[in-house]
Amino acid sequence: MTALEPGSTWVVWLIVSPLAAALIAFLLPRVAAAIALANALFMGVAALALLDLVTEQGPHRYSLGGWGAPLGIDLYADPLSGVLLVVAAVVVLATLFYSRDYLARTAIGPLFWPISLFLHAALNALLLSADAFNLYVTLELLSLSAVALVALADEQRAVAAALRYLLASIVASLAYLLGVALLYHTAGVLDLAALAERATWTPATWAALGLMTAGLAVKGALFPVHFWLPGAHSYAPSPVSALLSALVVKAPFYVLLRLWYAPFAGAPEAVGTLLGLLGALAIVWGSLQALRQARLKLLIAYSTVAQIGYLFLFFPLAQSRSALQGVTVFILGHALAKAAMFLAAGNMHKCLGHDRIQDLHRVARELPVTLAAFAVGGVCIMGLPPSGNFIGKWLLIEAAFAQGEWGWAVVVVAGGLLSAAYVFRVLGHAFTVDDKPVDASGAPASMAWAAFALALLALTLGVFAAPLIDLIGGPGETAVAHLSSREP
Amino acid sequence: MNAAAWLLLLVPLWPGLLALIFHRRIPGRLVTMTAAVPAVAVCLYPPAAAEVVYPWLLLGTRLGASDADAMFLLFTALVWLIAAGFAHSWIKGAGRERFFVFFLFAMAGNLGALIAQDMPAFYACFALMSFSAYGLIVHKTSEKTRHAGRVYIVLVLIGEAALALAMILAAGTLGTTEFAAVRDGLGTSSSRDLIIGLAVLGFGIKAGAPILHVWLPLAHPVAPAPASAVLSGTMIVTGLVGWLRFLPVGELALPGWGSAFVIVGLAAAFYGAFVGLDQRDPKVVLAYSSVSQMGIMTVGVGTILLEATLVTPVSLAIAFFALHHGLAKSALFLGAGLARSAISTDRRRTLLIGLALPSLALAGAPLTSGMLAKSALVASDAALPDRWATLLQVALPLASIATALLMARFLLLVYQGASAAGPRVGKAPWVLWGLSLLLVVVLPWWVGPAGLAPMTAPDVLAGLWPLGAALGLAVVAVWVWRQAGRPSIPALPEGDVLLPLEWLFINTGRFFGRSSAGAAAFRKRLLNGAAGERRRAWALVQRSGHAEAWLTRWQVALVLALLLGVAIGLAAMG
Amino acid sequence: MLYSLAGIALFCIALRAVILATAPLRAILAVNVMSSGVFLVLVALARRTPGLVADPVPHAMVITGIVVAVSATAMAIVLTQRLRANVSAPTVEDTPGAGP
Amino acid sequence: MTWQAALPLLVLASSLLPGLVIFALPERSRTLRTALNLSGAVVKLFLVVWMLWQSGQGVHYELRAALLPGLDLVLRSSELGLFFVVLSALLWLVTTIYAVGYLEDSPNRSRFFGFFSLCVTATAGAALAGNLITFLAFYEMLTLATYPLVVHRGTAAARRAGRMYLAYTIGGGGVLTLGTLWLYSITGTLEFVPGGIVAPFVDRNATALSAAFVVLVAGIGVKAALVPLHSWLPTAMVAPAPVSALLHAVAVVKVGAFGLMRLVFSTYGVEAASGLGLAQGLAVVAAVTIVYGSLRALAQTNLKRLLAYSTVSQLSYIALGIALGGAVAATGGIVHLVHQGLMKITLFFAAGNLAETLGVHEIRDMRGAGRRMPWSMAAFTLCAFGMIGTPPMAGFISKWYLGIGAVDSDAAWVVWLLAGSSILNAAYFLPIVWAIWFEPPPEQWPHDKRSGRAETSLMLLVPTLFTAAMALAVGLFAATPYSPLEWARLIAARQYAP
Repeated sequence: MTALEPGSTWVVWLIVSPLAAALIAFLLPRVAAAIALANALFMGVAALALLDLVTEQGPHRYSLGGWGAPLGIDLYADPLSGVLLVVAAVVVLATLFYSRDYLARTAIGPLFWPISLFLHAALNALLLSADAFNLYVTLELLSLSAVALVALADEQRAVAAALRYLLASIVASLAYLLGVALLYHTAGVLDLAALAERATWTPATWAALGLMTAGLAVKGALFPVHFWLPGAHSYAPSPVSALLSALVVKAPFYVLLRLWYAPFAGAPEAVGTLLGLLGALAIVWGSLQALRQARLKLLIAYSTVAQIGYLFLFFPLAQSRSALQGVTVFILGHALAKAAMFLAAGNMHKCLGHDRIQDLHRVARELPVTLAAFAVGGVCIMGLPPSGNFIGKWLLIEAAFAQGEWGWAVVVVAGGLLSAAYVFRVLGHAFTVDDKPVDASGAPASMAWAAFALALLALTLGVFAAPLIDLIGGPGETAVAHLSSREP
Repeated sequence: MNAAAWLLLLVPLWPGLLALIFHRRIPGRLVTMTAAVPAVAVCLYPPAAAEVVYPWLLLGTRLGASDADAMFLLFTALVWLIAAGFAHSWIKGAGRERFFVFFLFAMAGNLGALIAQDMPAFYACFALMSFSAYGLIVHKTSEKTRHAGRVYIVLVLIGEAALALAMILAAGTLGTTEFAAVRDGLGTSSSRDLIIGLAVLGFGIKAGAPILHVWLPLAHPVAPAPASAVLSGTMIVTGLVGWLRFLPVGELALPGWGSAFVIVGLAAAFYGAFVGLDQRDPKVVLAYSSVSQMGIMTVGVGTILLEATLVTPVSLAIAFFALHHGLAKSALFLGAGLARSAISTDRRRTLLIGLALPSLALAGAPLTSGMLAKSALVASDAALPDRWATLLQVALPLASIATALLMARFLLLVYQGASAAGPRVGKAPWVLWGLSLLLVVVLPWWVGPAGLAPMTAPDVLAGLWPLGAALGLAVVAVWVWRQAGRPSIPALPEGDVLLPLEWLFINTGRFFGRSSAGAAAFRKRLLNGAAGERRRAWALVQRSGHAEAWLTRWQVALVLALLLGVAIGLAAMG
Repeated sequence: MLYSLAGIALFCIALRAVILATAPLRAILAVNVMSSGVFLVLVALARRTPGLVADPVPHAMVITGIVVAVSATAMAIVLTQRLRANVSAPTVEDTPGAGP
Repeated sequence: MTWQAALPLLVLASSLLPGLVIFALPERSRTLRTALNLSGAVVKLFLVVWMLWQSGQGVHYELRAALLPGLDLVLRSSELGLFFVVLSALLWLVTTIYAVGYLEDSPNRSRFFGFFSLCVTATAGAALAGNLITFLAFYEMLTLATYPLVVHRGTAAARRAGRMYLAYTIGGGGVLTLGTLWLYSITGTLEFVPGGIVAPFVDRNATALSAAFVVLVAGIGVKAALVPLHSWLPTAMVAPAPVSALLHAVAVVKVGAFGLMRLVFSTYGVEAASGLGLAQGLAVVAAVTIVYGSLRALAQTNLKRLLAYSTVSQLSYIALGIALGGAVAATGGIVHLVHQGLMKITLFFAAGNLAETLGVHEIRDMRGAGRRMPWSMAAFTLCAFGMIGTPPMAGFISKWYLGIGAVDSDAAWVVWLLAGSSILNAAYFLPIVWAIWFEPPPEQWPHDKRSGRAETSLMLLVPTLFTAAMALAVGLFAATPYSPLEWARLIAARQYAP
């Protein structure tokens, strides 16, 4: 385990490189953008290389400095984390590329670059963490950098939203940490793999499950504790919104997913059902709220609330192998599509000086690529083929049918219809005729195309999904096998 | 394809092509008259192969004109030919081009139907003829015309639907589209009577069978003279041809249907004459006469249905009767049209003498085509069961009397109605009318059915007595009328039973209109309701903002988080 | 065990305070008390193993946790201050529904 | 992979690529756009015909791309699919020419033609789809590509229509997805196979299969405009005439009808569908739609609305033909796909000519239009009679086969239905025809745009006359080899082969 296997340095690079880049960007603001972009490119390469590695050789474990558990820090990579690392790199790359022009005439540039790099580092570290406590630390670092980014917006509301986000996040982290303490109390280990072996189903574990789930639900903005999300995501600068909605909110879910396969594998069905119900409610409630928003970015933020609901449908369906595959593809699809939508919204905001949906006239004419990005992203959110979201939903529904619980299938489809309602509410306004001129010069082509590229990736994800799904089959299979062996 | 095949194809194609080519500007009279030439040619030089199959046309078309069909085709073509020339100078003013387009299309349909030996082709031509004829009827725009057109088109539609049903049912149950095969197999079809009933209805409308005849007396007076000539002379005969094609004539005896045909035919013969007598417009009288004459031909069809072995002679007799009637009736209509133009007294005399010829023919006067036709029809009656033979021997002469009276009435009305006030016409119509008279006199003797016994003196006498009887009756009637102080007799409305029928139709329409208005109102309420629901739902969504605001309050949210943790913990207990 | 329970009690009391807090500063303070409760639990757990040597893992966790908590607190205070620069009495509420 | 093997993909690309390029074109580059449009359409037609010819030679095209474990995206050349794709390629070419003429001076043409091309791509994809999930993908793509065309005018009415269109079609798509998955969970495959895939499961899963069928029909029925899922179609008539042509004849409703065929023929199989009583149910729904559509058409005063309701009614002939469960009736249904398309596209073209040239939209304004625009109105009249079912127009052939097929399948009630429907068709078409030819024209047309010697622009007139002539020709020469009828007969025979 401790030996440095060939090629495993990618794991380290994935964390060290953005940290180093952040430091340089902080010290040398003039080259910050270039450094950040270079790093993002490198991250993409590294993530792909790692993905290739774990695909070839199976899950990969690496002990930092050779200390090893329990005191040392172990890193762990399997196809699931590999895929998420890749998509994180892609989204960050596009977003940073977009930001170059977005931030051109603002004062927030010098801070934006190092913090976003730091955020990337935290995210990568989280995806590679192998134990429950490191997950806590990385989660917290991720939240802190996210809050800092939100607060960059030079607006009172954004600061207020950031503060709220921060406080909620700290409380949630503490609940999670208490849960970790309880887990450690029962099992005496923190490593996830070891926890999976040793966890016993005692009251302390129940409490840990309650505490950790509640904490992660708050951080992951699961209905009904999504209270911080709409403000934070909508008042943040648009590239930040994109990063937050696409990547950051997925992290708590990822943690919960990992825990679900390790210490909480024996959780009774009721827990899964409860989480699934909340997910279903999130889908409906989030979509309805999105439908009634007057501002575009808020609409997209509430759409995130709804889409997060889909992730939690995983829990009642976890028995089926396709549920994990589905939820993974869904995360990818949503990350790409939602980033595209936020970036497009940022573009419109920049050109029109507002993002009131009612007054989006002529966007279709003056910002065609931007609107196309938004529309294609929206189509993916609706879950139409061949988007990744479609594949994700398909697999989820398949799991539902396989388990004979078609109610979840209906929720999935109904959620798609509701999302169509709010997406087309925007598009409908964009197609109206109006003679007010729009100054499209505020949005250079690079921005529009960055959004469009993401949207296109999201749309065509379904076509590339098949090999991805097979990848996820690997660890998912073992995990599911593991899970079922524990069934009473 | 050989020459014969092309020639047959040209019969309907040529008029159609002319219509298409000259839809903007009508060509010269002779070119117009060539429209019917291919049809005449087919009759004069019968193609070597009686029938030609065109597998690529429609659903596989079979054309041909043998025996009786050739006779139908011949007079139809001639009547159209004369009417075309007549119309060329008769139709003037706005809509002239339109009239000729419809005229030529109707001609194409009519001629095509006569040579079509399979159902789709026949139906296509029949429909083309029926719909195009509408354009002939409503040529003059007036409220009366529109009414006549409406009645006509409604009946046409009902007829077309009935025919389509009959043909589809026949083709479906028998698996063929050819008339010959349908006639063969119809007896075995599971829905034989339904099919026959539908065919009777569908063709009956065209043939002016009683109750279905109501369009005739409306359409004829309003249509221009040449249009009336072809409508009454040839188009209504297509219905008869349809029966002969479709019904299992000669294949099996259908006593029920046969009796019905005979009875209905006789009824039409007398009813038409009776109602016609009490009309004021000569063209209406002629229309009723057509109803009456078609009744006699219907009797002929009934005879074949009663006694299948009679098929060959009787269908020839019917064809000959149709020929005689077509030529005579078209001459009468053209003449009646001329009577309305500005004419001098000399011309009026010529006209009346000329009109007397076909009138006599229709009444079956000796040495006329009518005499020939009637005796041909009666010749086979002996082969019928006794009571039918007896009935016909009594009834047909009586029908001749009625016809004679009707013709007398017609001549009287023409005489009274002619004036010098009408529009001027040139020479050509008179020439063509003369030609049609010539045909009435000559043609029947030329093509008369073979084997017809040469006319003997007793025959001539036998032909005379109905005329005499009619004359006597007329004299008696006039005497009685004078004795009674010349009371004015209320005229029967044109289209007689149409009035109650229309009343029924309109009220049914009103009823459905009311119910559809009710349905529309209901639908509207439903839609409004749905719109209301949508508004309410939308308001609810908007109001959910309050709930959302509550949910996102710091304290509420944290309490919810707490509850969530507790709930998960409790659920974890299992 | 006693310490653990005390830690948990501290956590709960502070949670109540966080929930009821309207002023950011109060919430920040309460959160810090909360974290102290968690750390107390962790430290107490270090005694879990029999023998004199305490388990080093919880200690490591506590130290890391304190670092994280301090930085979070610092950030919270900065944000509060930025808010205070414009608003006389900032709260933890915001109203996302009303847009500019 | 040789280019030969990639032919199905090329067929899609021949409209997709021009469409994408057109999006990027500036509004003023009219010539280039038109050239791209037309060359795309011509190339597509050529490719499709080439593929048809090659298939006749026994070449089988199949392209697969893995989508999900055990589930591929498949493009395949099948008889039914080729039948449909040839139709849509041909009509696309015609409609493109028409649209170029129609949108002469209107704004946003690049956007319009871009989506126009996407629409046809989706249609071709749906036609060539080799399994239900591929079909579903293109079905959804079609929905999305059509929406911008429906709201093209950007007016409030257009947006309302667009909303309604989406509400129905997206909902239908969702339901279809659900049904597809349900079916998949039962059968484990979604391939389109002659004879269907459900036969082995009929005994064990009869109820679930029936329920899934209902769900699937509800999903496809939206585009096929089955009552009560039809309301979007009359509302969508606010779109420009070429879009209506596209909706009613080339793409949208056709994909719905085609989907029903795929469902009955290739997924459930005729035997299973009849055995479970599903086809009969579909027949009843189709019958109700036929009557209801005609009745509603009677009440309309706007020409395009009337035509839309007529489509609702006519389209269900296709469903009826499929559902009757006999080869002859199926022939009628399949061939009506082409026949209805030709006739309805002509009617909409003619209506568009009226609207574009004279500003006439309402039926009451059509009086005397025959004098002003004889050719367009002749085309209209011809196809109106075709809709009624008068020979030798295309509509007669369809009805004839449907009727005979119904008798064949012991469903004589259908013959009565056909007759009644014809009478209703006549009741709403003949008054219009009468007004066109027999009423005097008004002093002043609402918005007369007289140009040149022809009654209207040749770009508008020629497509109208071409489709009208086609509608006549396919009826008149129905029995000729390679006619749509013969082709439909072949396809139907395959479906019913023992």
